[in-house]
Amino acid sequence: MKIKIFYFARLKETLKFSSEDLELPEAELSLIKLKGVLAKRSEVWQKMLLGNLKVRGAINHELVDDHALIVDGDEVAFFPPVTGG
Amino acid sequence: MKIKIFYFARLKETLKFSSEDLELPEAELSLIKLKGVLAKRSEVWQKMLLGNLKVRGAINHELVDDHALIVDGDEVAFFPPVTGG
Amino acid sequence: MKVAVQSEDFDLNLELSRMRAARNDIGAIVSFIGLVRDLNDGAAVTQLTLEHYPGMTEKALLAIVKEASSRWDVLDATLIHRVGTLQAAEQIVLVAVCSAHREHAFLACEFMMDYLKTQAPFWKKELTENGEHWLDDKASDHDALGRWKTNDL
Amino acid sequence: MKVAVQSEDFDLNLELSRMRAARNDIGAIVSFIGLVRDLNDGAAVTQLTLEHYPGMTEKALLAIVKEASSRWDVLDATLIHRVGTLQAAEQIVLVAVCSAHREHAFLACEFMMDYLKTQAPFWKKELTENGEHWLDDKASDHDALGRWKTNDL
Repeated sequence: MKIKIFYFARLKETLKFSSEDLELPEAELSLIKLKGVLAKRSEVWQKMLLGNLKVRGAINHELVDDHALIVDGDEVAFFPPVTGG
Repeated sequence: MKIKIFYFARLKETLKFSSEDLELPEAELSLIKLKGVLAKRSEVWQKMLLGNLKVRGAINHELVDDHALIVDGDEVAFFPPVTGG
Repeated sequence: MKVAVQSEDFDLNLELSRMRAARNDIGAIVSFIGLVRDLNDGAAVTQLTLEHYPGMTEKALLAIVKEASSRWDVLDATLIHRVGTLQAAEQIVLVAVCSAHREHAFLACEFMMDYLKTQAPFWKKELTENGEHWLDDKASDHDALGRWKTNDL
Repeated sequence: MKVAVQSEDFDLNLELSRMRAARNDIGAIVSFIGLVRDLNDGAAVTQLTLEHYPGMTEKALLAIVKEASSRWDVLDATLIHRVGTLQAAEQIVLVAVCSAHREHAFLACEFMMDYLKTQAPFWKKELTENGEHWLDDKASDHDALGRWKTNDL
Protein backbone atom coordinates (compact mmCIF):
# COMPACT_ATOMS: atom_id res chain seq x y z
CA MET A 1 0.00 0.00 0.00
CA LYS A 2 0.97 3.60 -0.56
CA ILE A 3 0.39 6.16 2.19
CA LYS A 4 1.33 9.74 2.96
CA ILE A 5 2.71 10.70 6.37
CA PHE A 6 2.88 14.13 7.99
CA TYR A 7 4.92 15.14 11.06
CA PHE A 8 4.26 18.20 13.19
CA ALA A 9 5.83 20.37 15.90
CA ARG A 10 8.60 18.71 17.92
CA LEU A 11 8.47 15.58 15.75
CA LYS A 12 8.89 17.51 12.54
CA GLU A 13 11.80 19.51 13.95
CA THR A 14 13.67 16.56 15.41
CA LEU A 15 13.05 14.09 12.58
CA LYS A 16 13.69 16.82 10.01
CA PHE A 17 10.71 15.53 8.02
CA SER A 18 7.49 17.40 7.46
CA SER A 19 5.94 14.80 5.14
CA GLU A 20 6.77 11.75 3.07
CA ASP A 21 5.20 9.27 0.67
CA LEU A 22 5.74 5.70 1.74
CA GLU A 23 5.19 2.38 0.01
CA LEU A 24 4.73 -0.65 2.25
CA PRO A 25 4.33 -4.36 1.45
CA GLU A 26 1.38 -4.74 3.86
CA ALA A 27 -2.23 -4.27 2.69
CA GLU A 28 -3.13 -2.84 6.07
CA LEU A 29 -1.25 -1.91 9.20
CA SER A 30 -2.14 -0.61 12.65
CA LEU A 31 -0.82 2.78 13.69
CA ILE A 32 1.41 1.21 16.35
CA LYS A 33 2.89 -1.19 13.79
CA LEU A 34 3.63 1.73 11.47
CA LYS A 35 5.42 3.43 14.34
CA GLY A 36 7.49 0.26 14.72
CA VAL A 37 8.40 0.26 11.01
CA LEU A 38 9.50 3.91 11.18
CA ALA A 39 11.35 3.43 14.47
CA LYS A 40 13.77 1.05 12.73
CA ARG A 41 15.17 3.92 10.66
CA SER A 42 17.52 5.21 13.37
CA GLU A 43 17.89 5.86 17.08
CA VAL A 44 16.27 9.30 16.71
CA TRP A 45 13.20 7.78 15.05
CA GLN A 46 13.06 5.09 17.71
CA LYS A 47 13.25 7.68 20.47
CA MET A 48 10.72 10.08 18.95
CA LEU A 49 8.06 7.49 18.03
CA LEU A 50 8.44 4.84 20.71
CA GLY A 51 10.20 6.74 23.52
CA ASN A 52 8.87 8.72 26.45
CA LEU A 53 7.16 11.32 24.29
CA LYS A 54 3.43 11.10 23.99
CA VAL A 55 2.79 10.76 20.25
CA ARG A 56 -0.71 11.24 18.88
CA GLY A 57 -1.84 9.96 15.52
CA ALA A 58 -4.45 10.92 12.96
CA ILE A 59 -5.71 8.98 9.94
CA ASN A 60 -7.39 11.03 7.22
CA HIS A 61 -7.68 14.00 9.60
CA GLU A 62 -9.33 12.08 12.43
CA LEU A 63 -7.61 11.59 15.79
CA VAL A 64 -7.21 7.83 16.32
CA ASP A 65 -5.60 5.47 18.82
CA ASP A 66 -2.67 3.08 18.30
CA HIS A 67 -4.90 0.22 17.14
CA ALA A 68 -6.52 2.10 14.25
CA LEU A 69 -5.91 0.48 10.87
CA ILE A 70 -4.18 2.21 7.98
CA VAL A 71 -5.01 1.15 4.42
CA ASP A 72 -3.86 2.10 0.93
CA GLY A 73 -4.23 5.79 0.12
CA ASP A 74 -4.53 6.95 3.73
CA GLU A 75 -3.07 10.20 5.02
CA VAL A 76 -1.39 9.55 8.37
CA ALA A 77 -0.05 12.18 10.78
CA PHE A 78 2.10 11.99 13.90
CA PHE A 79 2.35 14.83 16.40
CA PRO A 80 2.69 15.64 20.11
CA PRO A 81 -0.43 16.33 22.20
CA VAL A 82 -2.06 19.52 20.93
CA THR A 83 -1.53 22.81 22.75
CA GLY A 84 -3.66 25.39 20.94
CA GLY A 85 -6.32 27.69 22.29
CA MET B 1 -38.56 57.16 64.40
CA LYS B 2 -38.50 58.73 60.98
CA ILE B 3 -37.85 56.60 57.92
CA LYS B 4 -38.00 56.93 54.16
CA ILE B 5 -39.73 54.28 52.05
CA PHE B 6 -39.35 53.59 48.31
CA TYR B 7 -41.61 51.44 46.14
CA PHE B 8 -40.64 49.96 42.79
CA ALA B 9 -42.08 48.30 39.70
CA ARG B 10 -45.51 46.69 40.18
CA LEU B 11 -45.76 47.98 43.76
CA LYS B 12 -45.07 51.55 42.75
CA GLU B 13 -47.61 51.38 39.92
CA THR B 14 -50.39 49.79 41.94
CA LEU B 15 -49.88 51.74 45.18
CA LYS B 16 -49.33 54.94 43.20
CA PHE B 17 -46.46 55.80 45.54
CA SER B 18 -42.82 55.97 44.52
CA SER B 19 -41.57 57.17 47.91
CA GLU B 20 -42.72 58.63 51.21
CA ASP B 21 -41.36 59.93 54.51
CA LEU B 22 -42.97 58.22 57.47
CA GLU B 23 -42.91 58.95 61.19
CA LEU B 24 -43.64 56.03 63.52
CA PRO B 25 -44.03 55.83 67.31
CA GLU B 26 -41.76 52.76 67.55
CA ALA B 27 -37.98 53.10 68.11
CA GLU B 28 -37.44 50.02 65.97
CA LEU B 29 -39.60 47.76 63.88
CA SER B 30 -39.07 44.58 61.87
CA LEU B 31 -39.69 44.70 58.13
CA ILE B 32 -42.69 42.38 58.44
CA LYS B 33 -44.21 44.60 61.15
CA LEU B 34 -43.76 47.64 58.90
CA LYS B 35 -45.59 45.75 56.15
CA GLY B 36 -48.39 45.18 58.67
CA VAL B 37 -48.58 48.89 59.50
CA LEU B 38 -48.75 49.86 55.82
CA ALA B 39 -51.25 47.09 55.00
CA LYS B 40 -53.81 48.78 57.26
CA ARG B 41 -54.04 51.73 54.88
CA SER B 42 -56.46 50.05 52.47
CA GLU B 43 -57.36 46.81 50.75
CA VAL B 44 -54.92 47.54 47.94
CA TRP B 45 -52.04 48.00 50.38
CA GLN B 46 -53.07 44.84 52.21
CA LYS B 47 -53.12 42.89 48.96
CA MET B 48 -49.85 44.23 47.62
CA LEU B 49 -47.78 43.88 50.79
CA LEU B 50 -49.29 40.81 52.48
CA GLY B 51 -51.01 39.05 49.59
CA ASN B 52 -49.83 36.43 47.16
CA LEU B 53 -47.16 38.63 45.61
CA LYS B 54 -43.60 37.96 46.64
CA VAL B 55 -42.40 41.25 48.11
CA ARG B 56 -38.69 41.80 48.71
CA GLY B 57 -37.30 44.39 51.06
CA ALA B 58 -34.11 46.38 51.37
CA ILE B 59 -32.83 48.47 54.25
CA ASN B 60 -30.21 51.07 53.40
CA HIS B 61 -29.65 49.45 49.99
CA GLU B 62 -29.07 45.94 51.31
CA LEU B 63 -31.47 43.09 50.53
CA VAL B 64 -32.87 41.84 53.84
CA ASP B 65 -35.46 39.33 55.06
CA ASP B 66 -38.72 39.98 56.92
CA HIS B 67 -37.08 39.86 60.34
CA ALA B 68 -34.54 42.61 59.70
CA LEU B 69 -34.89 45.58 62.04
CA ILE B 70 -35.57 49.12 60.89
CA VAL B 71 -34.37 52.04 63.04
CA ASP B 72 -34.55 55.83 62.90
CA GLY B 73 -33.14 57.34 59.71
CA ASP B 74 -33.27 54.14 57.66
CA GLU B 75 -34.10 54.02 53.98
CA VAL B 76 -36.48 51.13 53.34
CA ALA B 77 -37.56 49.80 49.95
CA PHE B 78 -40.25 47.35 48.85
CA PHE B 79 -40.26 45.70 45.45
CA PRO B 80 -41.08 42.48 43.58
CA PRO B 81 -38.33 39.89 42.94
CA VAL B 82 -35.76 41.43 40.61
CA THR B 83 -35.80 40.58 36.90
CA GLY B 84 -32.78 42.34 35.38
CA GLY B 85 -29.94 40.93 33.33
CA MET C 1 -13.04 47.33 37.93
CA LYS C 2 -15.95 49.23 36.45
CA VAL C 3 -19.68 49.15 37.06
CA ALA C 4 -22.22 51.38 35.37
CA VAL C 5 -25.97 51.87 35.13
CA GLN C 6 -26.82 53.86 32.05
CA SER C 7 -29.47 54.48 29.43
CA GLU C 8 -26.92 54.74 26.58
CA ASP C 9 -25.74 51.68 24.72
CA PHE C 10 -22.30 50.18 25.44
CA ASP C 11 -19.55 49.04 23.09
CA LEU C 12 -17.93 45.69 23.85
CA ASN C 13 -14.70 46.40 21.96
CA LEU C 14 -14.31 49.73 23.74
CA GLU C 15 -14.71 48.13 27.16
CA LEU C 16 -12.28 45.32 26.34
CA SER C 17 -9.73 47.80 24.94
CA ARG C 18 -9.86 49.79 28.14
CA MET C 19 -9.30 46.70 30.27
CA ARG C 20 -6.50 45.41 28.06
CA ALA C 21 -4.65 48.72 27.74
CA ALA C 22 -1.00 48.61 28.77
CA ARG C 23 -1.05 45.11 30.21
CA ASN C 24 0.27 41.76 28.97
CA ASP C 25 -0.80 39.47 31.79
CA ILE C 26 -4.31 38.67 30.55
CA GLY C 27 -4.66 35.17 29.13
CA ALA C 28 -8.45 34.93 28.89
CA ILE C 29 -11.39 37.27 28.48
CA VAL C 30 -14.94 36.00 28.85
CA SER C 31 -17.77 38.34 28.08
CA PHE C 32 -21.52 38.05 28.26
CA ILE C 33 -24.04 40.27 26.49
CA GLY C 34 -27.75 40.02 27.23
CA LEU C 35 -30.09 41.21 24.50
CA VAL C 36 -33.80 41.95 24.14
CA ARG C 37 -35.37 38.91 22.46
CA ASP C 38 -38.33 39.44 20.21
CA LEU C 39 -40.14 36.51 21.76
CA ASN C 40 -40.76 35.69 25.42
CA ASP C 41 -43.08 32.88 26.51
CA GLY C 42 -44.50 32.82 23.01
CA ALA C 43 -45.60 36.46 22.81
CA ALA C 44 -43.92 38.92 20.43
CA VAL C 45 -42.03 41.55 22.41
CA THR C 46 -42.22 45.07 21.01
CA GLN C 47 -40.18 46.82 23.67
CA LEU C 48 -38.78 46.41 27.13
CA THR C 49 -38.60 49.00 29.90
CA LEU C 50 -36.06 48.59 32.68
CA GLU C 51 -36.64 50.24 36.02
CA HIS C 52 -34.05 50.24 38.79
CA TYR C 53 -33.40 51.50 42.33
CA PRO C 54 -30.92 54.32 41.76
CA GLY C 55 -29.50 54.49 45.26
CA MET C 56 -28.92 50.75 45.50
CA THR C 57 -28.08 49.58 41.99
CA GLU C 58 -24.43 50.58 41.71
CA LYS C 59 -23.75 49.30 45.23
CA ALA C 60 -25.28 45.94 44.32
CA LEU C 61 -23.24 45.71 41.11
CA LEU C 62 -20.02 46.62 42.95
CA ALA C 63 -20.76 43.98 45.59
CA ILE C 64 -21.15 41.38 42.82
CA VAL C 65 -17.83 42.34 41.19
CA LYS C 66 -16.07 42.33 44.57
CA GLU C 67 -17.47 38.93 45.50
CA ALA C 68 -16.42 37.45 42.14
CA SER C 69 -12.93 38.91 42.56
CA SER C 70 -12.60 37.36 45.99
CA ARG C 71 -13.55 33.92 44.68
CA TRP C 72 -11.50 33.83 41.47
CA ASP C 73 -8.36 35.38 39.97
CA VAL C 74 -9.91 38.37 38.27
CA LEU C 75 -7.46 40.87 36.76
CA ASP C 76 -10.22 43.25 35.73
CA ALA C 77 -14.00 43.18 35.29
CA THR C 78 -16.69 45.36 33.79
CA LEU C 79 -20.40 45.24 34.53
CA ILE C 80 -22.74 47.56 32.66
CA HIS C 81 -26.53 47.45 32.87
CA ARG C 82 -28.82 49.63 30.85
CA VAL C 83 -32.09 51.15 32.09
CA GLY C 84 -34.97 52.85 30.32
CA THR C 85 -36.81 51.68 27.23
CA LEU C 86 -35.15 49.27 24.80
CA GLN C 87 -36.23 47.74 21.50
CA ALA C 88 -35.86 44.14 20.27
CA ALA C 89 -32.22 43.14 19.61
CA GLU C 90 -30.85 45.97 21.75
CA GLN C 91 -28.15 45.26 24.32
CA ILE C 92 -29.25 45.14 27.98
CA VAL C 93 -26.28 43.99 30.00
CA LEU C 94 -22.54 43.41 29.66
CA VAL C 95 -20.34 41.35 31.96
CA ALA C 96 -16.68 41.05 30.94
CA VAL C 97 -13.92 39.39 32.93
CA CYS C 98 -10.16 39.37 32.34
CA SER C 99 -8.07 36.67 33.98
CA ALA C 100 -4.79 34.86 33.52
CA HIS C 101 -6.71 31.57 33.16
CA ARG C 102 -9.86 30.66 31.27
CA GLU C 103 -11.56 28.65 34.05
CA HIS C 104 -11.47 31.69 36.31
CA ALA C 105 -12.76 34.01 33.60
CA PHE C 106 -15.67 31.67 32.77
CA LEU C 107 -16.65 31.03 36.38
CA ALA C 108 -16.45 34.68 37.44
CA CYS C 109 -18.53 35.78 34.44
CA GLU C 110 -21.25 33.15 35.00
CA PHE C 111 -21.31 33.88 38.71
CA MET C 112 -21.79 37.60 38.11
CA MET C 113 -24.68 36.99 35.72
CA ASP C 114 -26.39 34.55 38.08
CA TYR C 115 -26.06 36.95 41.00
CA LEU C 116 -27.17 39.93 38.97
CA LYS C 117 -30.30 38.07 37.83
CA THR C 118 -31.47 37.51 41.41
CA GLN C 119 -29.78 40.20 43.53
CA ALA C 120 -29.50 43.47 41.59
CA PRO C 121 -32.53 45.81 41.77
CA PHE C 122 -33.73 45.88 38.16
CA TRP C 123 -37.26 45.18 36.96
CA LYS C 124 -38.37 44.49 33.42
CA LYS C 125 -41.70 45.50 31.93
CA GLU C 126 -42.53 44.08 28.53
CA LEU C 127 -44.72 45.55 25.86
CA THR C 128 -46.08 42.69 23.74
CA GLU C 129 -48.89 42.21 21.29
CA ASN C 130 -51.01 41.37 24.36
CA GLY C 131 -50.21 44.62 26.18
CA GLU C 132 -47.84 45.71 28.89
CA HIS C 133 -46.82 43.59 31.88
CA TRP C 134 -44.10 43.23 34.51
CA LEU C 135 -41.96 40.12 34.15
CA ASP C 136 -42.00 37.51 36.89
CA ASP C 137 -38.77 36.14 38.31
CA LYS C 138 -37.79 32.71 36.99
CA ALA C 139 -37.28 29.58 39.05
CA SER C 140 -34.37 28.69 36.75
CA ASP C 141 -32.54 31.86 37.81
CA HIS C 142 -32.91 30.98 41.48
CA ASP C 143 -31.72 27.45 40.70
CA ALA C 144 -28.69 28.86 38.84
CA LEU C 145 -27.81 30.85 41.93
CA GLY C 146 -27.89 27.73 44.07
CA ARG C 147 -24.67 26.28 42.74
CA TRP C 148 -22.61 29.26 43.99
CA LYS C 149 -23.92 29.04 47.57
CA THR C 150 -20.82 28.13 49.48
CA ASN C 151 -21.44 31.44 51.19
CA ASP C 152 -23.94 34.11 50.34
CA LEU C 153 -23.31 37.67 49.15
CA MET D 1 -21.69 29.00 11.83
CA LYS D 2 -18.18 30.10 10.97
CA VAL D 3 -14.78 28.58 11.61
CA ALA D 4 -11.49 30.06 10.45
CA VAL D 5 -7.77 29.46 10.76
CA GLN D 6 -5.87 32.61 9.89
CA SER D 7 -2.70 34.57 10.54
CA GLU D 8 -4.51 37.93 10.60
CA ASP D 9 -6.04 39.30 13.77
CA PHE D 10 -9.82 39.12 14.32
CA ASP D 11 -12.27 41.75 15.54
CA LEU D 12 -14.79 40.68 18.17
CA ASN D 13 -17.32 43.43 17.42
CA LEU D 14 -17.20 42.61 13.72
CA GLU D 15 -17.87 38.91 14.35
CA LEU D 16 -20.72 39.66 16.76
CA SER D 17 -22.26 42.17 14.35
CA ARG D 18 -22.22 39.57 11.60
CA MET D 19 -23.94 37.00 13.81
CA ARG D 20 -26.51 39.49 15.12
CA ALA D 21 -27.37 41.00 11.76
CA ALA D 22 -31.07 40.90 10.86
CA ARG D 23 -32.17 38.73 13.76
CA ASN D 24 -34.01 39.47 17.01
CA ASP D 25 -34.08 36.03 18.59
CA ILE D 26 -30.71 36.15 20.36
CA GLY D 27 -30.98 36.60 24.12
CA ALA D 28 -27.39 35.85 25.12
CA ILE D 29 -23.94 36.03 23.58
CA VAL D 30 -20.96 34.52 25.36
CA SER D 31 -17.53 35.07 23.89
CA PHE D 32 -14.08 33.91 24.84
CA ILE D 33 -10.82 35.47 23.71
CA GLY D 34 -7.49 33.78 24.44
CA LEU D 35 -4.44 36.07 24.51
CA VAL D 36 -0.65 35.64 24.61
CA ARG D 37 0.40 36.17 28.24
CA ASP D 38 3.79 37.67 28.93
CA LEU D 39 4.48 35.08 31.60
CA ASN D 40 4.17 31.30 31.47
CA ASP D 41 5.49 29.04 34.25
CA GLY D 42 7.48 31.98 35.56
CA ALA D 43 9.47 32.73 32.40
CA ALA D 44 8.93 35.95 30.42
CA VAL D 45 7.39 35.14 27.03
CA THR D 46 8.70 37.24 24.14
CA GLN D 47 6.71 35.63 21.36
CA LEU D 48 4.60 32.61 20.52
CA THR D 49 4.53 30.63 17.29
CA LEU D 50 1.50 28.55 16.43
CA GLU D 51 1.82 25.61 14.05
CA HIS D 52 -1.18 23.66 12.81
CA TYR D 53 -2.16 20.76 10.51
CA PRO D 54 -3.71 22.57 7.54
CA GLY D 55 -5.68 19.63 6.16
CA MET D 56 -7.20 18.71 9.50
CA THR D 57 -7.61 21.96 11.44
CA GLU D 58 -10.78 23.35 9.88
CA LYS D 59 -12.42 19.92 9.97
CA ALA D 60 -11.61 19.63 13.67
CA LEU D 61 -13.00 23.11 14.39
CA LEU D 62 -16.18 22.37 12.41
CA ALA D 63 -16.63 19.11 14.32
CA ILE D 64 -16.38 21.04 17.61
CA VAL D 65 -18.99 23.61 16.52
CA LYS D 66 -21.30 20.86 15.27
CA GLU D 67 -20.99 18.87 18.48
CA ALA D 68 -21.70 21.97 20.60
CA SER D 69 -24.74 22.76 18.45
CA SER D 70 -26.07 19.25 18.89
CA ARG D 71 -25.78 19.48 22.69
CA TRP D 72 -27.16 22.98 23.27
CA ASP D 73 -29.48 25.52 21.65
CA VAL D 74 -26.94 27.42 19.58
CA LEU D 75 -28.37 30.00 17.18
CA ASP D 76 -24.95 30.85 15.73
CA ALA D 77 -21.31 30.31 16.64
CA THR D 78 -17.92 31.55 15.50
CA LEU D 79 -14.57 29.91 16.12
CA ILE D 80 -11.42 31.63 14.89
CA HIS D 81 -7.89 30.46 15.66
CA ARG D 82 -4.78 32.28 14.60
CA VAL D 83 -1.54 30.66 13.44
CA GLY D 84 1.97 32.00 12.87
CA THR D 85 4.02 34.20 15.17
CA LEU D 86 2.30 36.36 17.81
CA GLN D 87 3.58 38.85 20.36
CA ALA D 88 2.57 39.30 24.01
CA ALA D 89 -1.02 40.58 24.45
CA GLU D 90 -2.03 39.55 20.92
CA GLN D 91 -5.25 37.62 20.38
CA ILE D 92 -4.94 33.87 19.69
CA VAL D 93 -8.43 32.44 19.66
CA LEU D 94 -12.06 33.55 19.60
CA VAL D 95 -15.09 31.46 20.49
CA ALA D 96 -18.44 33.26 20.35
CA VAL D 97 -21.86 31.69 20.85
CA CYS D 98 -25.32 33.17 20.32
CA SER D 99 -28.28 31.52 22.00
CA ALA D 100 -31.76 32.37 23.23
CA HIS D 101 -30.67 31.49 26.78
CA ARG D 102 -27.55 32.28 28.75
CA GLU D 103 -26.94 28.79 30.22
CA HIS D 104 -26.73 27.37 26.70
CA ALA D 105 -24.40 30.12 25.52
CA PHE D 106 -22.06 29.68 28.49
CA LEU D 107 -21.97 25.89 28.29
CA ALA D 108 -21.46 25.74 24.52
CA CYS D 109 -18.65 28.31 24.70
CA GLU D 110 -16.80 26.52 27.53
CA PHE D 111 -17.29 23.18 25.84
CA MET D 112 -15.80 24.46 22.58
CA MET D 113 -12.74 25.85 24.35
CA ASP D 114 -12.17 22.65 26.33
CA TYR D 115 -12.45 20.53 23.20
CA LEU D 116 -10.28 22.84 21.16
CA LYS D 117 -7.55 22.72 23.82
CA THR D 118 -7.24 18.95 23.59
CA GLN D 119 -8.60 17.97 20.16
CA ALA D 120 -7.70 20.60 17.55
CA PRO D 121 -4.28 20.21 15.86
CA PHE D 122 -2.44 23.34 17.03
CA TRP D 123 0.98 23.43 18.67
CA LYS D 124 2.55 26.34 20.52
CA LYS D 125 6.23 27.16 20.61
CA GLU D 126 7.32 29.84 23.04
CA LEU D 127 10.28 32.14 22.81
CA THR D 128 11.26 33.15 26.36
CA GLU D 129 14.31 34.66 28.00
CA ASN D 130 15.52 31.05 28.33
CA GLY D 131 15.24 30.27 24.62
CA GLU D 132 12.72 28.54 22.39
CA HIS D 133 10.64 25.50 23.38
CA TRP D 134 7.48 23.63 22.49
CA LEU D 135 4.75 23.77 25.11
CA ASP D 136 3.62 20.59 26.81
CA ASP D 137 -0.06 19.74 27.12
CA LYS D 138 -1.59 20.46 30.52
CA ALA D 139 -3.22 17.92 32.80
CA SER D 140 -5.78 20.60 33.74
CA ASP D 141 -6.94 20.78 30.10
CA HIS D 142 -7.51 17.02 29.99
CA ASP D 143 -9.35 17.26 33.31
CA ALA D 144 -11.51 20.07 31.93
CA LEU D 145 -12.47 17.84 29.02
CA GLY D 146 -13.55 15.10 31.39
CA ARG D 147 -16.72 16.82 32.52
CA TRP D 148 -18.18 16.83 28.99
CA LYS D 149 -17.68 13.08 28.46
CA THR D 150 -21.21 11.86 28.22
CA ASN D 151 -20.16 10.84 24.73
CA ASP D 152 -16.96 11.59 22.91
CA LEU D 153 -16.44 13.69 19.78
